[in-house]
Amino acid sequence: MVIDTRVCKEHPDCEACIEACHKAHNVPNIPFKRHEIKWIWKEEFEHAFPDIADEYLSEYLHDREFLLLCNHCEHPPCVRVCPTQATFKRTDGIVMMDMHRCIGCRFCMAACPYGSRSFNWRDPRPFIKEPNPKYPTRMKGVVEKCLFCTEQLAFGELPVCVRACPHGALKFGDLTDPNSEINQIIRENFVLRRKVSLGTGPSVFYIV
Amino acid sequence: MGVVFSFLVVMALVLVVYLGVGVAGLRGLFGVVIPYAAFLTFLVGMVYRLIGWAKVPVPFRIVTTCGQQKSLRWVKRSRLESPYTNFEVVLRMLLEVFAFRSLFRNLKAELKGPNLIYGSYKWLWLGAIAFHYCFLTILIRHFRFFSYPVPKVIQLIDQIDSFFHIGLPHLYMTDAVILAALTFLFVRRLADPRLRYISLASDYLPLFFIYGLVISGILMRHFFKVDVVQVKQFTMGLVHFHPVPPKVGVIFYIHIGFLSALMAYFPFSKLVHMLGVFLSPTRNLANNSRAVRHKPAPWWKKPKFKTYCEWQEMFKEALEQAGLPLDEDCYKDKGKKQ
Amino acid sequence: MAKMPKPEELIKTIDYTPPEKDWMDDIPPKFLPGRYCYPAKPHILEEIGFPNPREWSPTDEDWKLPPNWKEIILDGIKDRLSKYRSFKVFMDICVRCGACADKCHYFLGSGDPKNMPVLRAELIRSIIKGELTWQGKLFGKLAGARKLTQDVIKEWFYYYYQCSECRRCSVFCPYGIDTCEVTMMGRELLHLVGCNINWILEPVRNCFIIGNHLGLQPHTVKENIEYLCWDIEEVLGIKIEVPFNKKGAEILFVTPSGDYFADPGIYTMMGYLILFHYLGLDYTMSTYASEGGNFGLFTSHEAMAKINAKIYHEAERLGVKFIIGGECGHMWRVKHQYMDTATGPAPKNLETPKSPITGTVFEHAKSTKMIHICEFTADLIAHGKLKLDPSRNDKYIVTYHDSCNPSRGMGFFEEPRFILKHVCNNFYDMPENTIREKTFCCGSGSGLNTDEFMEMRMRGGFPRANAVQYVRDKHGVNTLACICAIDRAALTTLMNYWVPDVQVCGVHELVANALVFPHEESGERPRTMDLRQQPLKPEDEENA
Amino acid sequence: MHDAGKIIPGMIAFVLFVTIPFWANFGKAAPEPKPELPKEYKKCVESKDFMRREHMKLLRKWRFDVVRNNMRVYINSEGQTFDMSLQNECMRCHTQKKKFCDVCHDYVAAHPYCWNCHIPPEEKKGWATKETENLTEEVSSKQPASHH
Repeated sequence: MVIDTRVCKEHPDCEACIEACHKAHNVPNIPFKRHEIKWIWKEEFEHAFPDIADEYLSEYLHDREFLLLCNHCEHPPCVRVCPTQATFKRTDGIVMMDMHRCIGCRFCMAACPYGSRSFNWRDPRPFIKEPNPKYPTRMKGVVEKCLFCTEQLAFGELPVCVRACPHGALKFGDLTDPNSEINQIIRENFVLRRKVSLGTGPSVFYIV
Repeated sequence: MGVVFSFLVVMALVLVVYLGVGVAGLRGLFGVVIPYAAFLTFLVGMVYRLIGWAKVPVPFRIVTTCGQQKSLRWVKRSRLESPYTNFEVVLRMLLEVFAFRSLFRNLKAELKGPNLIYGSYKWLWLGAIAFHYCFLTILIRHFRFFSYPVPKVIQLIDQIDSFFHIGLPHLYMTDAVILAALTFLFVRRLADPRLRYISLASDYLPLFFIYGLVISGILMRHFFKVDVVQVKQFTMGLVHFHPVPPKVGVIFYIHIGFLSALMAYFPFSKLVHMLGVFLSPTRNLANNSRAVRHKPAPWWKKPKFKTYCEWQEMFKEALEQAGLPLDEDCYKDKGKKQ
Repeated sequence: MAKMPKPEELIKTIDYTPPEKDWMDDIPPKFLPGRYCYPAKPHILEEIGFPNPREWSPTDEDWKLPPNWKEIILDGIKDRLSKYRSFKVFMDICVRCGACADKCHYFLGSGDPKNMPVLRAELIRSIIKGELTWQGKLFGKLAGARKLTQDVIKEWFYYYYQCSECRRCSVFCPYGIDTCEVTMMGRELLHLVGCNINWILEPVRNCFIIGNHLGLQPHTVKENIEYLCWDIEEVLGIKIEVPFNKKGAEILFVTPSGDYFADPGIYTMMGYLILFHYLGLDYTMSTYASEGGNFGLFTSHEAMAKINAKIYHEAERLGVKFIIGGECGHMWRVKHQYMDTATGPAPKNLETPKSPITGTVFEHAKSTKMIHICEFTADLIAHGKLKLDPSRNDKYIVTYHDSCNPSRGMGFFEEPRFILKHVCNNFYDMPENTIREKTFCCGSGSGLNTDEFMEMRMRGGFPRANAVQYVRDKHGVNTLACICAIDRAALTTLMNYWVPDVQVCGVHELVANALVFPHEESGERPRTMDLRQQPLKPEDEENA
Repeated sequence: MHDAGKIIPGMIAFVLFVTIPFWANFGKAAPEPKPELPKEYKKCVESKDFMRREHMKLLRKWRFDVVRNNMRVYINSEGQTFDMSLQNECMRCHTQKKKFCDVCHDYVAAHPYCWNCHIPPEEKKGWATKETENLTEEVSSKQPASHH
C-alpha cells in the first residue's frame, strides 16, 4: 500500500478511511485511551517515524498527520512470537489473524514495533454503534489489527479504506508484480517506510 | 498373559457390540437392556458388598499410626496422622480419600552398591490422583445428558474443563489428562518388572475398560460424530424409564458397552476399593484405645488363663525358698468356695 | 545353623528383579537353611492344646497334615472372614498398585518377590478366590485364583514366617492394608493344621504355664534381679531393694523377660531399678505376671488375650493403682491396641495413671491404666524432677531406632527422643525415611529372632543396619538406642554383622547413666563407671 | 451389622449419589427440541441427517479454509457451491438463531462460542441501541466475561 501524505495534508480533517474501516470491521470506539482499539489511525511525524525525526523537523513534515496501520511486514515479528499461530503470513504477503486461535497472550503486541495491534480488554460490542452485520466482532481477550480487508480482496474488491478515500490518497496493489500500479508509484516517488532499520520490511509506503 | 487376555476381552466386547448393533441392529438390547442390567448389577452389587463388610465386626482398634500419639500435654501430636477423636479421624479419612495421603508418602528404594537409597516417588500418586479426579469430573460432566435444564454448575464444570478452547468442539482437559494417566498406570504395569510380576488379568481388565470408555468417548466427540440431540433424548428416556435407543453410530453403542461392562464388573472386582477405602480399620479408627474402652468382639469372653492361685500352688516351694510372700487369700477364697 | 555369607557377599545376592516364571506356578519355596524356623516341638503343642502335634521338618516332603486339612483351612478362612473386617476388607480391596513392594525390609534384603507385601497377601487372597468364589472357580488363574494344595501350605509357612508384622507397608498403602493382619490370619490358619514354629510357641507355652517367655521360675526371676542389684551397688555405691509381689504397692511394673538376664537388656533393667530407687517409687514387680511381652501376638488373638490377662489379674490381686510397662516393642502394640478390647476391662481397683512425683494425670491411658515407662520418665524430665548429667554419656554418640510396634501401632516417637536429648549430648537421628512411622524392622520381629533364621534376619535387618551405618559414617554414631527387648537382642546381632562398631542399648540404660544421686552430687562417691562397669570416660581407661 | 450408624448413612449417600440422574429428574420430562426450520428453503448445504451430526465439523472446516487457506467456496456433495460463511451464508436461511441453533444447543447444554463474535441476525441492532456514553470504566469492568 502506498499512502500519499501530500494528499492527506490537503485535507487535514478528512477521516473517511478511518471511519469506513472501523465501521466495516466493527471496530469499537472505546473512549478510554487504555482500552482503545484501532486498525487505522493518524499520528504526527515524530511518532510515526521516530527514528528519522529530529527537533529541527521541517514544517513541511511537521504540519501533516500520517495514516498508520498494520505494515504487513515481510518479516513480521508478531508472527514469529505467536505461540498458537493465530497470526500468520499468507502466501500473498498479508499478515493474517485467526481470531479463533488467539489466546490473548499479547506477545504479538510486544513484538510489533508499530503499535498496530490492539487488545480487547473488554467486550467491544457495547462500543459499536452501528454494527456491520456482514462482519463479525471480536470478543474480550483477543488481539486485533488491520487485515488488509482480506474479506474484500477475496471477492476482488480493494480494501475499504482505499475505496473510502475521496481524494485517492491510498493505493493498494501487489508489490511483487513489477508492472503493478503500486510498483510504478513507488518507483516514481520518494517514499518512506516506518522503522526500516528494524528489518521487518514494512509493506506500507509513504509519499512525503 | 493377563494383559493379553484382558485385551482380547476388550476387543471381543467391541466386536460383539459392532455385530450386535452395526450388523444385527439390536439397539434395544445394547442400548437399553444391557445398560439397565449393568447399572442394577452395579448398584445392588456394591450395596451387597458394603453390607457384606458391615456384617463383619471390627474387634480390635488396629490403627496404623503415622504420627505422634496424644500423650503428655507438651508433646506435639499429629492430629491427622494419629487421630485421637472421631473428628480427627474424619479429617484423616478426607485426606486419604480426597488427597490420597498415604500414596503421597510413597518412596522408592534402590540398592546402590552397598547402600540402600530412598527417594520420594510421587509419580504413582500423581497418576492415580489425576486419573481419579478426571474420571469424577468426566462423570459429573456427563450429567448434562441426564438433566434438563442442565444445572449451571455442570455447565460451569464443562466450561472450566474446556478452558483452553483447543479445537472445535473444545478439547476437554480431563480427556487428555485421563488418557495420559491411564497410559501411565498401564505402562508402569508392563515396564516395571516387579509390577508385571504382581499384575493379574483383573488389574488390566478394568484399565482397558476405562481406556475403551474414554477413547470411544473422545472419538465420538471429535471424530465419529453422532447426533447428540438423539443421544440426549435417549439418555433422558433412560432416566425416565421410557428409553428409545437412538439411531446413531455404533461408536455410541461401543461407548455404552464399555460403560455397561465396567459397571457390571465393578462389584466383583478390585474396583470395590471405591467403597472399601472407607472401611479400612487401620485408617478409619481413632488412636485412643488406651483412653476409651471400645466395644469388644461379639464373641469376646474373658480369657481363660492360669490364675495366680493356681500358679502359686505350682511354684509354692520355689516361692518359699526364694523368700517371696505367699498370698494367703488364695486359701481363704478356696475355703469359701468349698 | 547355616554358615552365614559375608556381608558384602550377601549384598551381592540381592536382586529386586523378579523371576520370569509366574508366581502362581512357583511353589513350593525352597527351604534353605537360615531362611526358615524350626517347627514347634510336639510336647509344646500338646501342653498348650494346639492341634496336630508331631515331629516334622519343613524340608520334609510330607508335612503330616491332618487328613481333613483342606477343610480345616477353608473353614478357618471363612471363620476369620466373618470375624475380622480388617481381613475381609483387605482381601477385597487391594488394587495391586505396588506401592508396598519396596517397603518391606525382607523384600529389600532378599529380593524374593513373594516378600512384597502385595504378594504375601495374594498368597491367601488367591486361595479365597480360587476356593470360595465363583469367579475364581470359573476363571481360575485369570481371576488371580488358585487351588489350595499342600504346596500352598508350605508356601504360607515359609512366607508368613518371613514377615515380622512390622506394618511398614501399611503406612504406604493407599487403603491402609495391613500385612500384619494378613500374616496373623495366615499364622492362625497354619496353627489349625499344626504348622508353627518353636521359637514362638515355646515362649507362649512358658508364658501360659510359668509366667514369662523364657520360662524363668519365680526364684530365678528374683535371683537374676538380685544379681543386677549387686552390679548396681558396684556402680552406684548404694544397695537397692526390688519389691516383688508386694500387695498394696501403688504401681505394678512389668517388662519383657528378656531384660531379666540377656545382655544388653539387663542394663536397661538396671536403668529402671535405679530410676525407681532414685524416685523412691512405691512399686512392685511380679514373679507371676513376669512378662511384659506377648508372643501371643505372633500366635493368635486368643493366645494374646490369655497372656495379657495375667497382668490385669495380678494388678487386681496386688491392689495396685496403675501399671507401668517397660521398654518393649510388640508388648506396647498389644498393651496399646489390644489390652482393652482383647483382654477386657481393667480391674476396678486400677485408677487413671497419675505420676506420684509430678502429679501428671495420663489421660490418654485412662481406660487401660497402663503407661509406658518412657512416658513416665519424659514427664519427670519435663518437670525437672531428675538431676541429670548428660556428659556422663559423652562417650556414646547415639542414634535411636524406632521400634515398629510402638511407632506404627501407637504413634510413639517424641517421648523417647525427648529423654535421649536430655540424657546424652550426642544424639543424631537416622535418615528421615528410615525412622518414625517409616522405621525399619530389626529383621527379627514377631518371634523370628531365632538363630536358625539368621540369614533372613540379617537380610531383613539390612535396611535398618544400612541406615545406622549411614549415621555412623556421618556422625560417628557408636550407640543404637531402642525401646524394645527383641531389638536389644536382635540389633546387637545385626550390628555385629553389618555395622560392627555400633553397640545397642535401651533408653533407660542411658537415663541411669546420667542420673545424679544426692550422694554423688555431694562428692561422697562420684560415679566413675557406667552400668556396663566401663569407665565413664575413655581416657580414664587409658590412665588405668 | 456393625457400625450401622456410620455405614448405613454412607450407603444411602452412595446410592443417592449414583442414582442422581434418576431422582433429580423424576417427573420432569424434557421437551423434545424442535428447531424452527426456514420456510422458504427446503435443503441445507448437505442432507439433514449429515447436518444434524456433522454441522460442527463442517463449520470447523469452513472456518479453517476461509481464515487460513483463503478459500471461500464450498462445493457440496451435489456439486452446488456456497459461500463459506456462518454469518452471511448459514444465517441467510436460518434467520433466527434463537429458534434454530439455540433450541438444540440449550437442550444438550452445548454452547459453542461462535456468537461471541459472529453476529446472529436478530442481534444486528441489539447492543448498539444501548447508551454507550454512560459506560464508565467501572461499569464495563463488571461485564460478564465474554470468552465463553
